[in-house]
Formats: sequence, structure tokens, C-alpha cells
Amino acid sequence: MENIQVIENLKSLLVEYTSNTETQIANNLTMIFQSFQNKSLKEDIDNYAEFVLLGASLFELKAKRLLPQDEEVDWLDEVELIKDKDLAFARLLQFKAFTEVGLALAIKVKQTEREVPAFKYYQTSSLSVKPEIRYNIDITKFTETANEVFSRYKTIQGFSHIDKELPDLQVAIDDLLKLVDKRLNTTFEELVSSVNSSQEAVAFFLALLEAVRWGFIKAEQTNVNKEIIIEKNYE
Amino acid sequence: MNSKKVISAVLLVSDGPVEHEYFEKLLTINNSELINLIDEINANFENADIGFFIKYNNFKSDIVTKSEISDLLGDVKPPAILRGLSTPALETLAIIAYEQPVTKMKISEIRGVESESSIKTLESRGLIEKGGELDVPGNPILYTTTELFLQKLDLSSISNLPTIGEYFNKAEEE
Amino acid sequence: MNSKKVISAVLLVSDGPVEHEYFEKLLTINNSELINLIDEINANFENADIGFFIKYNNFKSDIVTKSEISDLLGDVKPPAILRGLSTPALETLAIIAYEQPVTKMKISEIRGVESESSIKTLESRGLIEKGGELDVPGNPILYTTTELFLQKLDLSSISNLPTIGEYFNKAEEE
Repeated sequence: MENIQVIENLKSLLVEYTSNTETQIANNLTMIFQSFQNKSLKEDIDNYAEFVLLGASLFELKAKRLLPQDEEVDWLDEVELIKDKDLAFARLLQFKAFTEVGLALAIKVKQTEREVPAFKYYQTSSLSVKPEIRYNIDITKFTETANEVFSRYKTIQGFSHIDKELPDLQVAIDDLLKLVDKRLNTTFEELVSSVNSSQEAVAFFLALLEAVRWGFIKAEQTNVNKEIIIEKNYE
Repeated sequence: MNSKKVISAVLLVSDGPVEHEYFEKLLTINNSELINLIDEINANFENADIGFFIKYNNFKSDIVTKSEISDLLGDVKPPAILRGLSTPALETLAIIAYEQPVTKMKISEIRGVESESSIKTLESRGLIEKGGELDVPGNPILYTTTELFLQKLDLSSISNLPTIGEYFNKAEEE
Repeated sequence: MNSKKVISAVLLVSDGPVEHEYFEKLLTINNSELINLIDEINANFENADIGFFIKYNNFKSDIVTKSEISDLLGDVKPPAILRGLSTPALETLAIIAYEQPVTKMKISEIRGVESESSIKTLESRGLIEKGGELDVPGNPILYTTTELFLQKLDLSSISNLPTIGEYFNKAEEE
């Protein structure tokens, strides 16, 4: 929610830039940096260098504004350019947020699936009164589904290629954490030495990136030619 | 490892009875130890007035409701089997309807995802049933649609199913 | 009527959670009496080292296995719904969850890439479904998340989804 607010502030600043007085611009900037102070937002921003870039663009704009200027038209072009940049940043921010939200949802689903519900449906046979069947099948929906499932099979042979070839990131993360846990201090080269296929190595590498991003482990490479040192993050 | 926990939980989520051998291997116990554990669980259920127990014979066991439950419920229906069909279930149903008799493996192949739980759901709703076995090694079960399925779609026979897209040759002529 | 027997047996055979209202009417008890009975059953299970319990919230209950023995359930456990899903599919799921009802075009716009195959994968897993059409020329299909999605996230309604900001606060703490 706060993200949207900040983006809105930025937008209004940019859109109104040309007509605003210096005081108004200063006020707008203060407002933005105040919202940056918000605790949760600050943590967000730590993840998103884009905000820094956006801020830098604003300073750039402000610096230019302070210089002697010839004509107002240049400024409009400049503003248009930055408005596009703003939109691009906003979109990137939104996309990155959804990637992480998706992973968070996946982790929650995985936790919930550890509790498997009972459904001994065949046990209803010992009940003298059977559970009522109250649903109906809509013939249109049935036909549509049939069409879709068969045409999907015909065109792309189902999704077996996806299931088989793409690594399951969550499994890879779990495996990785288990290994790191066991060895405490290890190297990436050592971790991947046990994998059997290039797909598994890719999965491990992606898992490593995710685990570092989530702060579970630390990865360090002191020199390009040196090994990547992996250790558990105790911070 | 707590054996009673494992036995009770596995029986709760298993689709049908579980063979004694499975538990004996999993828990590295012998047959009489397994039977003792099951008896112990049943005594716990009995003392706590639980409405189900572990029924077993020489080979396998399963959790079943006590027979008096029927009397206790009277003519009240348990609130099961009331929900509509999800997309995975509907997809699975469509495949069985058009490809029947068909194996679980073929269904999963067409859908591109594992379809075990959808098959279980459809079977429990009485829309499909086991209709024999395929005569190949392993004898996989063949699934067919039921009379109830025809009723629900208001069809007199499977041959009256709507033709679909380009999948079937006869559809191409239309 | 023995209430503990009825509650445990009905939960065993029911497809999905049972609403408190059903038991309250059937057993002519009030809500706190029902919760007391469920707690009593759970205490019995706990004392007897049973691997499952009755999970409940303000509205409904269901028998589920204890999460700590999940790894011991092996093959009897149903396959994970997210098995094999890639991060693009998860992104798409997150977008639909938070932007629903949403068109395919809007999803692709947010992601910056074509999202057809992710949508189909999620649909075939039953996590999303078509939920109507947008009232503009061309009538694009609107996608929403399903009841199964809510169940898998242990939520009673979409309005209970955490705000997006909450994910980042949590991630920082871990």
C-alpha cells in the first residue's frame, strides 16, 4: 500500500513539476522522503535499488532546474522522459513484489500441505443413509473443459515437459539448506559436486540465489577466481 | 519415531486398506508388534468414545467408522459430497468420458499432471467407476463413467456426448 | 446420542471441512459445547500418541494429520499441488490472487511476458478458474482463485490474504 502512495507522490511531483514553484517542489520532495522513513517501506526499499535510481533522477531534475534555463519546452520533454521512467520503475517494482509474494505463497502452501485431511469416502458405504449428491454438471462447461484438455494435449503434449525439466525450486531450497546445515561451512563447488544432472545444478544455483535473498544463508566470493563460500546466516 | 502416530496417520490418509508389510518395513517391527500397536490404538479410541476404529485381518488394516454410527446419525445425512466439481476433476471426467475405458496413467499423460486425487474425488461422487483391468503387465485399472454421470449430463448414452473440437476425426467434418 | 462418536466419525468420512452449524443442529448443542467436545477429542488423541487431530477455526473443523510426521507419510500422502511449478507460475498465481478478477492481458502486462502457459498450468492444477467475462469489446475472460487455493493457504476468504507489505516484513525477520 505504501508503495503505491510513494509512487503517487513521485508522479504528482513529476507531473506538476513544470508549473510548480521551488517551494512546492521542496515540499513535495520532503513529503516523499518522509514516506521513505516509514519502517516497513524502508525495508522494501532495501530490496529495490530502483527507488534509489528514481530518487537520483529527481535530484538530477532538480539540479537542472537550478541551472539557468533558456526555454520551458526542454523541460516538458525531460519530464515526459522521466514519467516514462517512473512508469517503468513502478512496473518493475510491482513485478518483483509479485515474484516474492508468489514464493511466499508457495512456502505457506507447503506448510499447509504437511497437514493432510481425512477423506475416507469409501467408508460411507457402511452408512445406511448416504451423503446427498447435490451438484449438477453444466454441459457447456463440461464440453468447454473437454475441448480445452484435449486440444492442450494435442498441441503441446500436456505439461509433462514442464513437470520434468524445470527444477522444483522449493525442493531445491530445502535440499540446499539441509546440506548447508550439515556441513556448516562449505563451498558452492562442493555442494554441486553431488548433483547428477545439469538441471539439478541449475536448480541448486537458483535455490542458492533464493536462499541468499531470503537471508537463510550467506554466499561470498572474495575473488573472481576463488570458490564461492557458503555458510548459514546466524544474524 | 513414534509408531502409533505413524500408523494412525498413514491409515487416515491412505486410499483404501494398508498392508501390514508396509508398516513392518517402515517401522522395522514384526507382525505381532504391529498388531499390539493397533490393538493399543483401538483401546485408546474405545476409551475416548471415538466413532471409528482400525479394522484389520491377517494382511491389512484400515480406519473405518463404527457400525453404530449409522444408528446414531439416524436419517441424517453426513455433509459429504456436496461441492461442485473443480477444474482438475472436470478435466479428468472429460478424459474418462471420451477415452473410456482408460487407465490412470493415460489420464495423467493427457492432462500433463498427476491425476490420482481427481480420480478419487470422481469415484467418491459416483461419476466414474473401476471397469476392469487392462491386460498388460501390472494389470492397471480401467475407469469408465457411470449411469449417474449420464443422468447428470441428461444423456441417454455415451454415444450422445457432444462432439468436441479437432480432437476427433468426426468433429473435423462439422 | 454420543456426540464425540458422531463428530469424529462424520469428520472422518466428510469431503472437506464440516461447518460447526451442522454439528450444533444435529447434536442440539451450542458453539462453546461443540468446541469443548472437539478439544476433549484432541486431548484424547494427544494423550494416546495419535498422529492426527481435529483442526478448527471459528466456522468449521476437519481431521488432519499432524504436521510433524508429514515426512513419514511417504507415498500415501497426496502429491504436492505445487510440485514442479516454476517461479513464473508462482508469480502468475500471486498476481491473480491479489488483482482478481483479472484478465490474461493484464497479467501479461504486469509480468511483462506472455502468461498463457502459466495460466493453463495453474488452471489444470485447480488453483485458478475462469470467473466471468469483462464487459468490454471482445469480452476477455476474467480469472480468479479457487476454493482449493484458499484451502491450500488455510484461509477462509480472499480478504484474509496478507497485505503485500507483510511478506516483506516477515522475510526480513527470518
